[in-house]
Amino acid sequence: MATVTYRQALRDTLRAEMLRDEDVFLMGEEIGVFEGSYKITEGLLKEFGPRRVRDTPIAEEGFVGAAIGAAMLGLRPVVEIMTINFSLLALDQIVNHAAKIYGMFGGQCSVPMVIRTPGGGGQQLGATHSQNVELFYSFIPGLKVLAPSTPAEASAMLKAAIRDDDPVLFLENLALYNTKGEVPDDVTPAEIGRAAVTREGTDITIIAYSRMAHVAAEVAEKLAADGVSAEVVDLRSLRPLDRETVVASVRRTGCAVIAEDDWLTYGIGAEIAATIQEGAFDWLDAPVRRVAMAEVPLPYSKPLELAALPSAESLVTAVRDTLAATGRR
Amino acid sequence: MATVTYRQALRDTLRAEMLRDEDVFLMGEEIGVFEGSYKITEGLLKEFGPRRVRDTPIAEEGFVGAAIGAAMLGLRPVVEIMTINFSLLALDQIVNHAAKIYGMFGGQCSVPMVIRTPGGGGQQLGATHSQNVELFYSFIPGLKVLAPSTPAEASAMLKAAIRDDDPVLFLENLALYNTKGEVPDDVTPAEIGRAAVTREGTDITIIAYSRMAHVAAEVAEKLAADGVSAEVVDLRSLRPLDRETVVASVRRTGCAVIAEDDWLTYGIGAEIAATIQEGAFDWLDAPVRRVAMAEVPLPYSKPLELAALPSAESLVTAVRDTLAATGRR
Amino acid sequence: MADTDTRSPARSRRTRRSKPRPETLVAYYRQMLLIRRFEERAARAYTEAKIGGYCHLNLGEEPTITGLMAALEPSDYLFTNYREHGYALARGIEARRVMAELYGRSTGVSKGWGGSMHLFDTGTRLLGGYGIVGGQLPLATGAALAISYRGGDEVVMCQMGDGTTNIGAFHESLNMAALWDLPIVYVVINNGLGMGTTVDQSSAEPELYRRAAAYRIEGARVDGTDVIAVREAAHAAIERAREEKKPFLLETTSPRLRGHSVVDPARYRTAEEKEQLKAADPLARFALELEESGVLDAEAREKLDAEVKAEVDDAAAFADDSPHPDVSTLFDYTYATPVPGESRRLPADPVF
Amino acid sequence: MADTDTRSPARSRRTRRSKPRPETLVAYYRQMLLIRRFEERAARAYTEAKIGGYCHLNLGEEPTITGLMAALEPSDYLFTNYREHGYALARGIEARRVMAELYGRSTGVSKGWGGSMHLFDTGTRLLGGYGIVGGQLPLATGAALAISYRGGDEVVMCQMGDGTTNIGAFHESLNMAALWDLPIVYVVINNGLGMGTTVDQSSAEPELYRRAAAYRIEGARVDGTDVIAVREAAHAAIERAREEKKPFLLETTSPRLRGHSVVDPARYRTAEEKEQLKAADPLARFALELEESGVLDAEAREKLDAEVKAEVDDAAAFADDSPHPDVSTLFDYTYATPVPGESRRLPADPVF
Ligand SMILES: Cc1ncc(C[n+]2csc(CCOP(=O)(O)OP(=O)(O)O)c2C)c(N)n1
Ligand SMILES: Cc1ncc(C[n+]2csc(CCOP(=O)(O)OP(=O)(O)O)c2C)c(N)n1
Ligand SMILES: [Mg+2]
Ligand SMILES: [Mg+2]
Repeated sequence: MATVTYRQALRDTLRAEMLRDEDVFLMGEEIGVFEGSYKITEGLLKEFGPRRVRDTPIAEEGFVGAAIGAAMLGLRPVVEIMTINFSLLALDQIVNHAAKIYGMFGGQCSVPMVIRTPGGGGQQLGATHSQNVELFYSFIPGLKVLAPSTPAEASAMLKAAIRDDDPVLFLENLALYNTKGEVPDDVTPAEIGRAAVTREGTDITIIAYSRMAHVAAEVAEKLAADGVSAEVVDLRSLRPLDRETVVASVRRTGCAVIAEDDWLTYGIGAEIAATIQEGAFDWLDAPVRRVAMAEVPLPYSKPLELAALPSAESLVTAVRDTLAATGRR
Repeated sequence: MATVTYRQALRDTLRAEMLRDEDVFLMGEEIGVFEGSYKITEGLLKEFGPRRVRDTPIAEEGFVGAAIGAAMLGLRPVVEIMTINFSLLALDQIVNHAAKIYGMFGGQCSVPMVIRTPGGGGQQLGATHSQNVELFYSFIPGLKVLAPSTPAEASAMLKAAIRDDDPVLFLENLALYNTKGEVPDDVTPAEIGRAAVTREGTDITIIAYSRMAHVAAEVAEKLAADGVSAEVVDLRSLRPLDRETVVASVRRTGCAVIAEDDWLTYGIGAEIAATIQEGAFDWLDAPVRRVAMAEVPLPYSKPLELAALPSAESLVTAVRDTLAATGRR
Repeated sequence: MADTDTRSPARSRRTRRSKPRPETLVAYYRQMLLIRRFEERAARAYTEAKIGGYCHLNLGEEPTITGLMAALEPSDYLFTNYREHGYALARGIEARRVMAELYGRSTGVSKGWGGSMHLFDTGTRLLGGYGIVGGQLPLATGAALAISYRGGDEVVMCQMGDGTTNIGAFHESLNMAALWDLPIVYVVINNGLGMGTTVDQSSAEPELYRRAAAYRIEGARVDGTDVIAVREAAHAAIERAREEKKPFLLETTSPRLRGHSVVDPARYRTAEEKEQLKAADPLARFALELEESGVLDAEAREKLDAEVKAEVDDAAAFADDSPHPDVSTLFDYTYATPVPGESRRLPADPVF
Repeated sequence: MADTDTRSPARSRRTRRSKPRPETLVAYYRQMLLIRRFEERAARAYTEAKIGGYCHLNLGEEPTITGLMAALEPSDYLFTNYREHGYALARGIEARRVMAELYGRSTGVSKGWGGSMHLFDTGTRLLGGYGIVGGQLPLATGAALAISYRGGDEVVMCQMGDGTTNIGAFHESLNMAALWDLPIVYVVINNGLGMGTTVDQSSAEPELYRRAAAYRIEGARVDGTDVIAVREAAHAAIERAREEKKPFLLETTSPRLRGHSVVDPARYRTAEEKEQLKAADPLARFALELEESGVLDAEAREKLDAEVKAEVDDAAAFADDSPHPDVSTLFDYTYATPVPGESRRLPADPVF
């Protein structure tokens, strides 16, 4: 058991999987010589050489598609897309090819690949570099979408993703790379498709994933000091979605708030709210609320950006409003 | 007032707008010499010439981006993307450019363009050619997304879209092109962002758009024969979303079913259900149900395709289940 | 057999040593005829609503297909676009299984899941027909990368249409293949049109093979109506890719004898153009050549035709008699590794 | 002034008639110096956390920028990538407004909404810096299409980096520009690197201007450290685009004196490489040339430097004193035509 950053957990896991399986290799822009835009692949080119750590031209559609093709022949490419914003250029390859090949050809050929990519606003990167579009992938049958929030989960889920025979979109977050946590020495691969109750509580359920899972934990802690017992569900897998865990929690607490980093309308939280009202209708004491990004192209300006992004404060407000709406006290 | 097909209504409107405004022109694959993959632009090359009806190479990203650039200089391009499936190749230009340019540059430059494109399964076109991914656009601040279901609406909304100063994704549907309806001789441009109650009822609200709006109307008619009074809301605009009309209807009827042609999880209906539970919580007698496509890459096989697609029958089942769940009778 | 030492292998066919043997020519003719009759049968079945969706035919492309497939080894891989029935046949897949796929039956090559545009067969290494223009290029490039990664000596052939050379994936793929020395031969089937758009209208460099130069790749153009020329050009390109690990861009020219797909009446073609096309039929020309050179006389040709017709009729009957996929299999192919929580919900099913 | 009758205008600079006048050279030097000092100031402000996000500098690119902008008419349009501070300055936008944008203030060229990567100014027709690699190419091509549609005689210049020539949008854009005879000059700033990747590692044809041939476009390469050479090459390309309505691909070569962005220490460069870079500083070289040729002596140069430094300090002070955009404006720029039902919800606001 060691305490490492999320970044380090990813790097160690990539390395371990490459050592374990010769079919695992890395592809992406600037992952070799530059050691990764966010340094996730630091040192790996030196250790494994250019055959297994392949720098690509700036050609998202091309290199993601090439990874799919390599996976069709049985290799296990792990592709890095520098940020999820650039994945839009590869969307056709991911949605129309990676996600379709297994089904469209009647199960003859699987696509065992992983696409690692960070989302995240809050870095003043402006409208085109600050989006959270995991929705695009979470919507697609044939894809799996994982969104770990801690170093231990990142490690366990990355292992599982690499060993899985389907294309996996592995969502990281710029704001999480430097966060720390304990990671067991020999991480067991996670079971894909499971949410986790990361904090138990009785008054309300807060549902979140990725960076917002941290905000949710922070808020739950703060609320506890005020005598509010919040349960936190970390979705961890956006596709498949673990509806049972979410609904079971809300059936216990009777109300819920969703905290998400993407835009509200049609965002990930919409499905969570729709699921809850269908699965816990008779248990709900108040409408499910969502805390999400203001629906604007995210401005560069710091005060504007801060106003647009969900925060612990906005989550606290929504929780308090929801508790008030239950009429319980 | 004439009775014309949805196709004809589109064509007539394009023609009228081109006659009205010299800045309006058409771009797309096969819209000229071939007269449109689905013949929407029939005769227009002959009438207006290649300057205003521009055949493009197969380069969705390039020609959609070029239309954006032309719109930045004040022209009003109307782009056809042959089917919404191919729009994934242009997604970066639409999401990262068309939708961002107005905001990212502080309101200095608008992008008055329209992207016309049909969705729709049910034609045995297989997994990559049968998708309904309007969600991708509906999620994006900066875009407007219209989805007319009748010839008259198609005409009024296309006019409005062309005259609007923002980028508009105009969703058509393969199954609607041959449907007929009355279109006034001098169509007034629609107000963008308004849903419509297309049938009044008291027992339940069915919410739908595009092709499913027809299925909803058909089902409401069938249910009326059985003494069930269903109200039908046609969303018409997916972004902005007219939450008020939806919620007002459900507040009257006390329950709702959503009928959509896309996949259920994270689909358009998720937002509608989330909206309803938030806006009509105290009025709801039963959970909001969704009828949507089975979550698979749509198979070519006819029986499999039929099983996967939502239909009048599946909608009737969901309506009856929902009414039963209200415990009203 | 290969001219692996030349820089422009595809152009070297005139220097070839030996003339093809008569049996080889007859076999090629038979293959072309099979493709021709199969496609005609498919067109008929489409109008009878036995086949749905889009259906694109290889009429006019038969010598190209036959020549290309003759040059490809069984261990090599093939990626194509949606106009690929003939490739599947020439690759050695039974006509029955190809037709059954067009009919959407569970006995089809893709179990009825793919249809006309999406033929796939692991055994013959046909790694898919693809309906998104250009979609197959990055995939094929990646398959070549996998071969290179493993140090194998297979080659990938990636077929595409002329119109496809204008899409971004073309550029990105050829660049990677050249940078990484991948064993891949890109083949552009220049049939003069992408739907109704001519090459001149869509490609600013209409001599498409020249585009290879933008990646320092060798390119060549060959007459796609000449099966031997195609075979030789392809063979040289493939063997060069195998030995030297260098990509190649081969352009073949052939007529598209009918519309873009079965339902396209090709109104954008003038009556004269349509007349000229009939005269340009490469299969008729080849039949005449074989007759004139004494390789295949009219009688033998008729016999072959009857044989091929029987094969195609049998394929259609087989397809027609085959079962549709069972609706219970609808959720079988969403994931290769199933997971908890995976949705297996039909449209009327509630979430809970 | 232009050699509009030559087929390869960019190569014809050696035949130019008159030597540039001393005041012109001094003006160019001053512009380069302004860019240099501005960028140094921006780097400092970044480390002081006055500037956020990504910040890419034009250090080493000053003569290229100055030459290009000298050739562009005020009525012409400019699209660039995210490395564009210098272009904005050389286009004539006040340093104050550029620096204020970097500081994210409402007095900035994009009102604080864009930041370093997204400078936009209607007046000078700088139609945007763009952060998505290659994103500006289709847009610029479309702007040229609009000019052509209206029969105007403006020209579009579309700047990009070397690494950008490998993305699909490059291919699709140049093809359209050539097919449609659009008045656009694509300029590739070859600074040898895309982040840490060399041109050889990313472009299979590393002589990037040669890629123009794949679209039958004229291309040329020019020494980007020679302001006059750049100006002449650009001028010829621009005027040819204007007169003949033909696109052009101009490649300029210049060093990238620092890391990819302010935060990149460029560890992938060896100590020797870094040493060599210092020697390669084109601004120092130009200063020396001007001194040696008697155009600008050390004293005058010092004076200029002081002047420029004051301008940049003033810009920084102005930026620092400027207000942040008011939070109440957050929803002002989502739509140009507002609509009912548009969301103006802050994160804590309920939907109802
Ligand atoms: C990305 C994309 N855009 C458009 C289409 C529609 N489409 C199908 S085939 C075709 C023409 C392709 O022409 P070419 O590459 O010459 O192939 P051919 O049909 O002549 O064999 C087009 C535009 C598509 N399938 N995919
Ligand atoms: C589509 C896309 N992919 C990746 C990136 C990340 N990125 C930003 S700059 C850059 C390098 C660009 O190199 P080049 O075109 O040579 O321009 P330079 O930075 O040298 O000016 C990369 C890969 C991006 N912004 N957009
Ligand atoms: Mg073609
Ligand atoms: Mg560069």
